[in-house]
Amino acid sequence: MTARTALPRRTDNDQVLRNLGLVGVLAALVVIGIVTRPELYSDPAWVRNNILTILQQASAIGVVTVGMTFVIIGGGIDLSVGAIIALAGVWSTTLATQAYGAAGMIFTALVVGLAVGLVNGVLIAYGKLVSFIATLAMLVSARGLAAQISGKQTQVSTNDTINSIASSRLIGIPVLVWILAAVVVAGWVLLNRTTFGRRTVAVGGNPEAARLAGIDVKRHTMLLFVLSGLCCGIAAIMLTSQATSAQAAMANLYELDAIAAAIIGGTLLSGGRGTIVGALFGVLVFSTITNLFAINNLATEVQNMVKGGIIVAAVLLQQFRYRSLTNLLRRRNDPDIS
Amino acid sequence: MTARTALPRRTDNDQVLRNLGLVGVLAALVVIGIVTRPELYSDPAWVRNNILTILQQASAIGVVTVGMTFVIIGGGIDLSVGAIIALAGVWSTTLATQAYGAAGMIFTALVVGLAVGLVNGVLIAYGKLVSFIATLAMLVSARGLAAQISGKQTQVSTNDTINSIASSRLIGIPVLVWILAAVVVAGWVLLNRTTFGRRTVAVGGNPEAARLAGIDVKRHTMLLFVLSGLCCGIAAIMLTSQATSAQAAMANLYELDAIAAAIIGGTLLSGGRGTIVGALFGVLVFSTITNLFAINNLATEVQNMVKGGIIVAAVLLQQFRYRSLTNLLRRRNDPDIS
Amino acid sequence: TSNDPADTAQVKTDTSGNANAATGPKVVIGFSAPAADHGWIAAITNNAKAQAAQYSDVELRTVEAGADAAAQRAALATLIAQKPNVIVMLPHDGKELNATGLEAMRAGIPVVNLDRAFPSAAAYRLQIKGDNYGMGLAAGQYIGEQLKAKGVSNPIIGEIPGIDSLELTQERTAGLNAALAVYGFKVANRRPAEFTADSGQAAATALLQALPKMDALWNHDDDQGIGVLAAVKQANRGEFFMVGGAGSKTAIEAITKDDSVLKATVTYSPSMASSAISLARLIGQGKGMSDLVELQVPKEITLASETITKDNASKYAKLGF
Amino acid sequence: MSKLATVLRLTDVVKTFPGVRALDGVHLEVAEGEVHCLLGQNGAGKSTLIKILAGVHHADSGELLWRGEPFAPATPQAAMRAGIATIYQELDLVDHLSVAENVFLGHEPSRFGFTRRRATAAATRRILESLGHPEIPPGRLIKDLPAAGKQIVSMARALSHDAKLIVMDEPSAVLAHDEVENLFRIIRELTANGIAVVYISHRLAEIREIGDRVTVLKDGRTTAAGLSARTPTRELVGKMTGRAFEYVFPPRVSTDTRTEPLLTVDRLSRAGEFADVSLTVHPGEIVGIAGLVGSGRSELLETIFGARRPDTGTVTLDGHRITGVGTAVRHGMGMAPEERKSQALLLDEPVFKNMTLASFAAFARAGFTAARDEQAAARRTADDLDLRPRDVDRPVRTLSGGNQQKVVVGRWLLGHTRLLLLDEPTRGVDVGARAELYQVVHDLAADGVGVLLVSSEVPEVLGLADRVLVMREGRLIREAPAGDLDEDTVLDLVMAGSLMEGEAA
Ligand SMILES: Nc1ncnc2c1ncn2[C@@H]1O[C@H](COP(=O)(O)OP(=O)(O)OP(=O)(O)O)[C@@H](O)[C@H]1O
Ligand SMILES: Nc1ncnc2c1ncn2[C@@H]1O[C@H](COP(=O)(O)OP(=O)(O)OP(=O)(O)O)[C@@H](O)[C@H]1O
Ligand SMILES: [Mg+2]
Ligand SMILES: [Mg+2]
Repeated sequence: MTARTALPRRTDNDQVLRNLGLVGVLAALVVIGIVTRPELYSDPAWVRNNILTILQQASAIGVVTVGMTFVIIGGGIDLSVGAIIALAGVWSTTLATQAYGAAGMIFTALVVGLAVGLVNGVLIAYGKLVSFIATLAMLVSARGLAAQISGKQTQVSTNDTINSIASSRLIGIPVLVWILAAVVVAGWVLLNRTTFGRRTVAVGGNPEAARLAGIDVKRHTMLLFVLSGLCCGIAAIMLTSQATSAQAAMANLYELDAIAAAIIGGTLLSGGRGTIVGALFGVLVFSTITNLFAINNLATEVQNMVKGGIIVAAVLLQQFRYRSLTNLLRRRNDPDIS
Repeated sequence: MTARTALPRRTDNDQVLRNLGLVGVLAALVVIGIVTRPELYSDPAWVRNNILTILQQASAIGVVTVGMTFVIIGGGIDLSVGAIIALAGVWSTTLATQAYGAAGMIFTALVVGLAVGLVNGVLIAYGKLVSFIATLAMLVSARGLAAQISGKQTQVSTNDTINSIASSRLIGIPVLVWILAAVVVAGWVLLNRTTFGRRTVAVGGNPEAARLAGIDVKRHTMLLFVLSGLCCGIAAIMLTSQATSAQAAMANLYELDAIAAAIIGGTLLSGGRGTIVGALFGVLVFSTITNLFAINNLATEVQNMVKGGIIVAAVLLQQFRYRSLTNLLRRRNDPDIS
Repeated sequence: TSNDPADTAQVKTDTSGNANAATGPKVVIGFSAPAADHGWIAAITNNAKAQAAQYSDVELRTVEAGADAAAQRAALATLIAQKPNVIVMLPHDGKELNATGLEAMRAGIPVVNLDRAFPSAAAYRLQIKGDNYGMGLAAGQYIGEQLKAKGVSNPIIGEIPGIDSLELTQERTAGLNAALAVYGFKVANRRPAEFTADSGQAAATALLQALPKMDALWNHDDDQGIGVLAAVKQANRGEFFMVGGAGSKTAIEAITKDDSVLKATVTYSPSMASSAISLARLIGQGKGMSDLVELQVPKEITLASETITKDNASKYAKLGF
Repeated sequence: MSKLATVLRLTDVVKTFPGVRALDGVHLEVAEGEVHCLLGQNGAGKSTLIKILAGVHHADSGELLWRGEPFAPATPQAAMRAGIATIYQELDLVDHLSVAENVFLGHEPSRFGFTRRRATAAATRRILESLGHPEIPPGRLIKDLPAAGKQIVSMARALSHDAKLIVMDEPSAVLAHDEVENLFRIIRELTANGIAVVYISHRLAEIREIGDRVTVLKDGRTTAAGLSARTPTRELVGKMTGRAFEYVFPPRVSTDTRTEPLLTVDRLSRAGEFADVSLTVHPGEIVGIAGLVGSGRSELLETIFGARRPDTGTVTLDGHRITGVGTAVRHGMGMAPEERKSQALLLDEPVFKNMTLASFAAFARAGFTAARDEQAAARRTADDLDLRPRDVDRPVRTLSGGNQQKVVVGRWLLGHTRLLLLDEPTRGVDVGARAELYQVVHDLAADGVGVLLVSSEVPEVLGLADRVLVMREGRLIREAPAGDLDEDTVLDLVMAGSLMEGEAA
């Protein structure tokens, strides 16, 4: 009667099934690619290169999504990620900063990201602002400040080290993809293997319970936004390197993409549940869709119409698999509306 | 110990205080206007005109915000409002539609709004999609379809009746402001005096409790999105009339403005609580800020930096008043983080 | 701007007596422009397609470039992988796509940059630019002349730019300010819009409210100008004159009819896309421009911004988009 | 007992909430190693008092001495550090964390911030074993546990601290008979080790059995401190209510079961929950279902109500097939669900709107709500149920647990309910209100309303119902008139099986 498992395996079956669903969606997208452009897919070199391109294009937004996932699991939302990237990018590419070389630029981007995240966190945790409003205000302000700093000019990075990040490879894999991998692994460990991660789930899932358990909910909430800011700082460097420049309008609407990727990955918008792996899959789905459109050369308007449909289909498919599989085990009737 | 008030007052106190806070914010903005541009404010005709202008510029987004407020109170979110406006606007200004005259155009806009809202609602209520994802997908798709229909051109409205809506007045008040007033009053009555409103609060506050009390949660959720779509249809006509044209990119980022206005007005992003009057104040705050910037000729970047600050200040001020006043009555300890 | 997108493209069809017109080796031209949410960009893509259709020896492969520079980079990466003979691109932002230009050039694909310059000269083979600064200059000159002629000494001038964070907007504004400075004038209030009619209406309404009396107004973009003109009408104003930008069909019509405050517009013609395709073909075939002595197409071409008024509007009617 | 050293002394503690003086001069003395019971009606201030001890609320005035030192915990953390652990009345667990993670939330065994999962799991397993529940897997997510399992986890959490005082706010409310025995065993072990326990319950029998001394609160004031737990019931109830009565089950006039059944449940099954359940309820009849926690009674009730779709079988109310909650409510069925906070209440809405949640449409005219009528009706129901405070305009959130329960029951007294499903209706309800509630149920039955009642308190089922159904492992195993059964027989029938039975091993 008594089950004694050697390891405390958390029964996240739902989540595993959901992720399987996302893998299915990815597979479906690839199959569509193969069917529509067989001549491209028949060239293994092209395929390898295409996969790397998809991953590379997913890298910056992927890093942002990891931070966003933490914030959302913790019960908040960060609308300012795009703006933080812009501010960090612009600040690290001013002539003054560039004079300090690559290290100075990276340092600046990270510090700006951290600092803005800290302001967000303080306003939300201690100023008791709703995170939606606080980060929306930050979105507007940070982009304004970025425009001010850049004089609304696109600032070119003349630093070869920075510029070469995007074009370098390590063991055949682009450096940007390595960075993404590192952030995803770090995020996974942080969420699943540290007290910080446990507390994030508690703070988002039941803040009152977390408080009663002696967790400093405010401090933790603040830290989540700092973490998100830091991820934006990293992404700013990645994007600056890719574009060899930065401007106030860069990373436009990254907030929507990151939130969407996190949610598609199975993170609950209301907090208390989410996975890093799912978020990564969410990002990859978007990146693969874009790639599919490009190789099929769809007109933008058609692209957009189809994209909406694919998003809906992806989530439905995911849910469908999830349900039909779990239904074998149990029947439930929750309306699950949000 | 028992207080017998004639009307259901008690729980509305917080809200009234919050709204008072927003009135304070509005007053502060006006005072800043008077101080910075006394020469303009010394002309009563200009002042009267300015108030009407502010109201007029708030009218379309105000109508959208009323619908959005319902959706949010009901526990959802509608990211597709701007896209619905664009689609409805573009559809009602095609040459084919314009051939049917003003009535045909209005009818088309309303039906398109309704229909898109219905699709949203069905996907969310019966397809069990998270509203954030479903309406994000709709945002992308609807703008794509709008671009397709318009051939990416700005479509000029040649219908004088439509075009004159924006320039007409009734008893000295612009027709657009009358429309806003009508929608706000209707929204207020619907929320506070009808079973529909009661259901909305229940469905957003505790869907399971609502379901077990016999409320058809799915159907109601669907209706909320239909309502939001309808408001977008109305707003599409208003905007088309103002711009005497429509295009796929119109009403850009209205979703953010509407959500922000609703939340600043005291609507809980997680659902179950909100007010129409507060939402209206939220819209007016934004519209007044824009006006204040214009008469002071602030540069965009400064404008944005300041705007973020004002939003934060507005919410803090509101909370401060709210707290300091309620603290006289009670002390609470809830972290209230979202 | 027009309600029927059909066939408003500007193409050069008169090729008689031109040696370059003869069919040459087949040229595959890759083309990429930002997603069109605006009449001008839509016209760019339409013009490129229409011009390519004129040549039997040109195959145009367009890749749509989505909503931002990153999306365009991704699209161009797939395009480069397909190895076209020439790439014509209108980048979201020249600086942000500089790296991509370099990559293509390094891969041996000549790049024709349309409108938004790459900072690095190695990133393009040919650059065809509209003259944003010149546009502002032309608008400023027209406004200055008119006001001087009317004898207004301390004029109140308004400005409605497009998306303010774009560099091209900054150039236009710089041109306007430089031209006005010559007359000792300056801009009293500036309310940016977003290249859309509804944002134009909102910006103009705010501007009119801030300036109860105005003498002249420059609106950077004729598409958003539809909204600006609507706002002027709704505010019942007419004491000033307005200059447009880009040269859309509706604007030219309005100037011709002369029944609104719009008295002139300064061009920024999407016909540059047609030219770009023609020249890309020549580059692909290794030919030069027949009226030039040079054996190859030159490296840089800047279009002049012209001022359309009631007097010359008929000449430009065809070019409106 | 009273020879032992006093560890906690509260003098004249006052705490006000807006409009309510929740505590108005409370005295309390708890000695080392004793079980000190707190007794009081719903809303008397018991939970508020212990939340002050736990650092959740802060006293407005009064003196707290903890082991001789002045004590004013600013945060729950501070209270825990001082050695006071609390099991709250409202289970405060995180759904998407595992059992082990919940037990050690806030003080996770860790190395450099990395959780030590094996150590956490092992420690959790040890605690669960000491609680007599080795079958609860430490890795299971909380959301997948039944309510009783969650209560065990809450207890495990309190034990995971090295506490000198453990406060238990109605821990037995969701526990079945044998579970309560188990709880008492644990409490005895604790006190044997010198740990003091503050125990809150509305069940006087429990207090008799486990308590050493009793402190009684009434309207936020201590009316009796340090009484012996063997004080006669009449006296305790008198201190609590100011009246002197003990609840009794009102006499029943037997119903005529020859009438057509109101409710017919025919061979209803849901995989893994219950199977092949057939039953009837006649107008004016009270049918009780007895069974162990986890025997599937809640699911059965929810399925009858249409809130869950059955795999097979039908539910008919007065000739109408019930296909969903909508039809159920429309045809006059009502249900007070088991978990009031998550299943029944809009916490931020006023009492009257919660009461009329299922009937506001009936009050409405042409879609327009009639708030005044609703308030008036809600006020009458509040009177009937002795709701405290009697104010129907305050948010439900500010009501004590027991009074929240009354609001839920009150919901179905409004409107035209003809069959009422009650799932643990007296959980957390005090003796006075309980008697009133029983009377209400009787009155309803006398008016021809059918009642289907699920309760883990066997005496309640036997005392209230005309007919009793015994359920075990999802099946009805016995049906008999209440008069033919006694408590021991029923317990015999339901026994065998434990909390996590049926789980994959
Ligand atoms: N946060 C709050 N805001 C306002 N009033 C409150 C709050 N918490 C409790 N109260 C009020 O304080 C009084 C005491 O409530 P408390 O929860 O302590 O009662 P209790 O003795 O635990 O009752 P029960 O047996 O029903 O759990 C009640 O009148 C309740 O309405
Ligand atoms: N969310 C869930 N997921 C998985 N199993 C569940 C869930 N909820 C309940 N169960 C299982 O369903 C069965 C019936 O539980 P339920 O709580 O309805 O019984 P009950 O007789 O109503 O007991 P209680 O006295 O706790 O209300 C139990 O075996 C329980 O473990
Ligand atoms: Mg209590
Ligand atoms: Mg139960």
